[in-house]
Amino acid sequence: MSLLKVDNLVTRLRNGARIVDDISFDIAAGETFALLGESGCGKSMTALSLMRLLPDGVVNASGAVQMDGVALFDLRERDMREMRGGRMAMIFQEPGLSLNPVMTVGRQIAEVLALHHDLKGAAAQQRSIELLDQVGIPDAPRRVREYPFRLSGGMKQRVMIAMALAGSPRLLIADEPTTALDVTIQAQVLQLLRDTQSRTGMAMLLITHDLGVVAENAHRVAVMYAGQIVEQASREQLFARPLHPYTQKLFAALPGAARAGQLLSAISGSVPPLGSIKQGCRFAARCDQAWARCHEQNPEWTAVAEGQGVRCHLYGEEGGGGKGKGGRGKGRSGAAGFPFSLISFPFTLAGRRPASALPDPQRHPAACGRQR
Amino acid sequence: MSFMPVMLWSDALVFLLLGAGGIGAWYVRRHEHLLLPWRRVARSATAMVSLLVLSLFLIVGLLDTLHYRAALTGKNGAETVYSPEVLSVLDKLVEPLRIHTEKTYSAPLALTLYAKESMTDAQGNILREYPRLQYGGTHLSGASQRVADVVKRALLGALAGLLAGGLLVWIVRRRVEQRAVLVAILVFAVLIGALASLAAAYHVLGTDKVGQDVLYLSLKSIRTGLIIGTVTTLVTLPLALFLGVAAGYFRGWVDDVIQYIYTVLSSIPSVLLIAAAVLMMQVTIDTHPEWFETTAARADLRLVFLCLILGMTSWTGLCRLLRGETLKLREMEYIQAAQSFGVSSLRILTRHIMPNVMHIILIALVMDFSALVLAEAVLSYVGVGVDPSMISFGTMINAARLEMGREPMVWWALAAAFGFMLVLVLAANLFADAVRDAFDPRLNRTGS
Amino acid sequence: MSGNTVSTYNTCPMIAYLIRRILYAVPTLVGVNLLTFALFFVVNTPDDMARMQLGIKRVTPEAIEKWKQQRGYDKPLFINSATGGAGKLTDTIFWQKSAGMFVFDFGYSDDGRSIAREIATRMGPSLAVALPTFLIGLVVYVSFALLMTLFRATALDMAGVALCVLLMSISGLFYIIGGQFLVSKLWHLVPISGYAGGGEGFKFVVLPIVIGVVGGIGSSSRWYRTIFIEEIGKDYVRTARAKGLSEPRVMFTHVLKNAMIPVLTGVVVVIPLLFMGSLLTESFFGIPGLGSYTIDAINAQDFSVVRAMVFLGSVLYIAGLILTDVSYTMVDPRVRLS
Amino acid sequence: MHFPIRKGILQRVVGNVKAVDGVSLDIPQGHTLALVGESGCGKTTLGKALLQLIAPTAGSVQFSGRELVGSPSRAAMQMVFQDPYASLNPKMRVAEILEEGMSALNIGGDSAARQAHIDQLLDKVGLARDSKWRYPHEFSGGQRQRIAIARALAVSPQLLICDEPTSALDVSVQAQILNLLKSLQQELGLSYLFITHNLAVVEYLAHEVCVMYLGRIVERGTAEEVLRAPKHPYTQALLSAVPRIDGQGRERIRLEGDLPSPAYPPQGCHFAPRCPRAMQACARYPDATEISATHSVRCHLYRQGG
Repeated sequence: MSLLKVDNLVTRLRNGARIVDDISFDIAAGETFALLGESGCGKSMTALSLMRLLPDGVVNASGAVQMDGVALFDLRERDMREMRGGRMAMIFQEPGLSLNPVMTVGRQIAEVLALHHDLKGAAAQQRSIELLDQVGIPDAPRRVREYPFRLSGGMKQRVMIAMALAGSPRLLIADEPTTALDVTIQAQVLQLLRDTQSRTGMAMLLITHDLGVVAENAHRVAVMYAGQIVEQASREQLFARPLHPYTQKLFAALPGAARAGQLLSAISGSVPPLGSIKQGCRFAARCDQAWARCHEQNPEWTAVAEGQGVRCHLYGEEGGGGKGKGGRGKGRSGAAGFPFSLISFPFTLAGRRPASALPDPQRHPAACGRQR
Repeated sequence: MSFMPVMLWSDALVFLLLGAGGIGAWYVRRHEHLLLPWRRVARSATAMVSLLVLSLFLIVGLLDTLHYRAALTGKNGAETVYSPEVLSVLDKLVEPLRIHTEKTYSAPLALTLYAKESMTDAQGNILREYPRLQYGGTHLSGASQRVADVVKRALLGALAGLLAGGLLVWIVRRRVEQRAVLVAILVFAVLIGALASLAAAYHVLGTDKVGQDVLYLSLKSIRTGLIIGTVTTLVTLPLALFLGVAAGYFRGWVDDVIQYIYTVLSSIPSVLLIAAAVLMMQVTIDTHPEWFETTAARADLRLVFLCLILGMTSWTGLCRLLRGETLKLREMEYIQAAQSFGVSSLRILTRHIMPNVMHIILIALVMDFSALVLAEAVLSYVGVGVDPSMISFGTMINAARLEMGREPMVWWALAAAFGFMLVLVLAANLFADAVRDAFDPRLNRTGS
Repeated sequence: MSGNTVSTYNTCPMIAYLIRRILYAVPTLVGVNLLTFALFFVVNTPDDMARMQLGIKRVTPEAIEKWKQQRGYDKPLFINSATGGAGKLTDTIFWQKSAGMFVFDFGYSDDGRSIAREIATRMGPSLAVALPTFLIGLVVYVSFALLMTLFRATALDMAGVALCVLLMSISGLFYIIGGQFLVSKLWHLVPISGYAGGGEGFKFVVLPIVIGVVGGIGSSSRWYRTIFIEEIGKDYVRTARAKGLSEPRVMFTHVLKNAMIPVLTGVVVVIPLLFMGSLLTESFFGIPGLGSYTIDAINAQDFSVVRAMVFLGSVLYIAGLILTDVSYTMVDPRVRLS
Repeated sequence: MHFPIRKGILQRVVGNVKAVDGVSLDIPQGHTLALVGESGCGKTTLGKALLQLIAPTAGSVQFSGRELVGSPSRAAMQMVFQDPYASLNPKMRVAEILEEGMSALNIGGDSAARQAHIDQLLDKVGLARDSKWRYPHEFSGGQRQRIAIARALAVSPQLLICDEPTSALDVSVQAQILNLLKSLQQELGLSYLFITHNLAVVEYLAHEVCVMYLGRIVERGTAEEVLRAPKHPYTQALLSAVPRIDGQGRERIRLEGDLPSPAYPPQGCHFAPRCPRAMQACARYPDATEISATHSVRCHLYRQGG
């Protein structure tokens, strides 16, 4: 039973350009679902759509979102406020800008407690200190009275997490939670998120552009490109066998020691401007496997395996040329002929290391984050 | 020659500004990225209608800026002697308005003066009556015909205006995007037509204490307002630009000195500073009557000095703004890239910093314009504005205010001055808003 | 980098800051004095002043000398080469007339009255009009701006902005003249002008106050609205909404407090200047405050008074700047004066 | 590189922020030296000090044996900045941007020769020749970074200081730029000082690596040595903190706490307060210990005879 269910969500600008175009996915309780994509692909707008917090000039055009069986888009604004910060909470990319600079940390947390748990005064204060303690802020009784500017970036993000947890949410939406942080701090914050999740059993929608972060945190992944989900799979499936040419290219573009001798397989060109592609696949212009049909017809969603689907003509069932091409595509994306095998990473050798052997970060949080 | 062109100081400055504006426009036209924000301005209907209004005012102001002295009809053809009176092309165009002065107040479109006078009728009886005007509505035999005649003339004029406007709209229809602008052209054409037709026979806005036509006064005031609003920037702009940019870029002692100067200037309440400077100027002018050939030249120099003083007292705000922006810009990576090539400071200032603060200057200038027009009225009212002999909104209001206590009130001169000012300032404000919206990079422009 | 503000804990930073700011004010005030002095004496010699004060009839060289001597204008302007040592600088008009200012000894006006006493008596009427105008204005403008912000991007907001632009395009003179005409002349509600102390004075000041407030609605409300709108676009506001707070609560508990920071820049600096009154309002409504005092002095070319008022204005302005900085520390915990 | 800290009523200088302290490094021709560190460690300051955009407080910069401090040689080294949106003047055409360095340094011959050179530069960085008449806002982030590289190359420098040139770009575009830098190095024999926090990029591009922490270099060596067998606990922690797509099951060193302020660095070894292996000796700042001819580390764990 999924906790959050998003169906055919469309979000667009007032002038009609679709920023988020026909997106569907669902998240189960206790699960981390990652939305992976480059800047401007619409992943943040998807998150804000779920919270019904879109900026001025952007509107939810169609689609349905079910949270715990409640249709969010049918709620009155008043009831939606109960959901926000209560059953679903959100943390943002820039912890430095996302906290109110002139309010103490304690008051900002207490606000949530008052709103969703009716907790006030000393009780709220006590609970705030507990929450800060939980997110690993040292000396919480003192910090609770401090202003955000006193805290470092990593500490601010911990405060944001404490604030999100204050409402005991069932779903946490984390929008690039570590992008603004240094690597050593990023590791701390991601660890905290994993720990929290295993403790509370909440679901998490993790929005990121970093394949590494996905690999270490997500259970399931959706890859977004120019407003659409182009591929969706479990983490194991995606890292073992990415299907969409874009996903494959993303992997191939990663620098690393293994490729030090040769050129990277870069994706030529750049992401098309919003709403500029009226027909055909949005990736067609940059795809080296594209053919005429890709430029003419928008590919439908195709389920390829259990839990894995893709929006690409290479895998389409219907259509005369589709079958042949699809077959070719399948052949090419296999372990043998794909440029992917250039990479010496162990996970690419799918035969030697079954995907299921990967540790589950949720069930075994200690396995990937043991402290030395 | 029957006239001698006269170039007053303010005229020269206006032409200088026009020239600079022309060169600027030509330069912008050749650079697509500079044209871009202007295209955004052009897309706004309010901005374009305001611009239309402003250009009407501008045309009146420019016509009033072409000055000359007419030749007096000499008795012997030996040497042409020129009248000491400096006139403008506008004066010539609306000559009837200028020379048809009544004895004293008369209401708009009135046939008679506003005050009763003792008159002797045909029978020799002395009566207290409202005397007929010398020029207003003289073609009518009695007050009973007035309404019909006014309506008829207004309609005829409006019709002529409609035709002329329609022709104009037909000519420009392809080059104008907004229908609102075309409608505005028609409306203004009709209004001007009606006004012109009535003005030929009446004092449309009445006359003032010495019998001058209020419409004429209002038209003459436009130039004064425009000059205050624009020429002042000639002083403000270079001071603020050079000092602000230099302070921000060089920092150190240059910054200290410049900051000291503007702190001193801005810590003096500006009205006091202006008042003191104007008084000083007045004393100088009064003690040197030999400097000026005509009274117009004297009043004009005072106007120019007023602009200078307003400029000297109002550059500090913009300077502070530019200093702050330059401080930010000098940390930009493209400036550091230029520094790493060893590009000279002067070149960095002119090539990198100044073009990137131009939008601030432009926004500040258009925003200041309306404030300056309003300030002129206040200063002239307080007695530290333009020369009392110069026609301006301020002097009109000042003169009219004295009649507030009169029963019934003489309202038309005040109404005319405030009305014209309101239209001018409102148009300027709306246009300034559109310019700010188009040029300010901080404003979010999704969807455009 | 050097932009890091390093706060100090060893001494009381506020006191150190205040002392430094007051020390910095001295050269500024010297500059202000020099400027007013120069403006006056570049064209106006002491002889001219004497002639003007004495009137055409009584002007004789002796009378001028006597006038100058009585009022201390018989010295050189800046440098006295007749004396040696420190006297070279101190035994001059500039020194004699400026030094006293720094201890608030303003001397006497040309008609022989003590300027300090005059200021003291006229401050009351000035404040009686300026202070209520300021306070009521602040409340009205901020409320109006908040209203527009709450209903931003709706027809109500558009109408509000349009009204603001219209109101700010109207000359301030119109508000005064129109107000006087309507309220005093047509409806006979309050006297047109004049002033009285105590409770009696209420009827005299109410019209100037109302007109002062109305005259500022356009530009001020629009300015506040811009600040609020800018603040509402910031990330922390999104966080507040994500908590489930209602829009009015976001506005009042989060946005308003942050918006105070830019608001203070424009508002606090004028508070000390309220003592100076308003030149325009006071002269229109015949209020015997410092504003009308200044105007009269300008028209009479009374240098001593003008110079004293300029000095007082500058001192109050600098006080306003310092007050602004101090007020920042109250609303913005990030600001530490050092 | 010291920056003053001011205090008190008269704002006397009471101390210095040592943004970069006692750093020595050398880059052979045709090599890439990667300078790795987290934000605020002074790596960007170091790059700017080399270019003398910030005057160093003390020390020497030699280029092919010639002293540069005090008499900078602008054509010898150039910089590529982090943010391609801030590093190009929005009011200048591409041609003007590329020509600026040549005209400032008076090289590149007459204007026709310069125009030809600009065409070549655009070819070299993979942009169409007609882009030279366009303005920066017409280009995407990756294309802008190509323009910035072309600008630096315009004066034919031998050393390019790249300050996080790909951190503002998306992965797919980052690969384009890395490829470009790599092929330019092969083609022109350029040396790079590559400032970054992205270890994957370091692995891909660098020959040698210096790791910085709070203004000092804590470890240096060849890329192989530093990345495969890191010695300094900080380097080890840094490497293990990078999330990797192949990183499952490896041992993770999680650092406690935050980076201290560079204005008040801890006494002794700056890293000691966060170091999982700190000991008493760490109260004194360690000298460099040679692990091999190319590999050295500043840590008491590796003291000879210790």
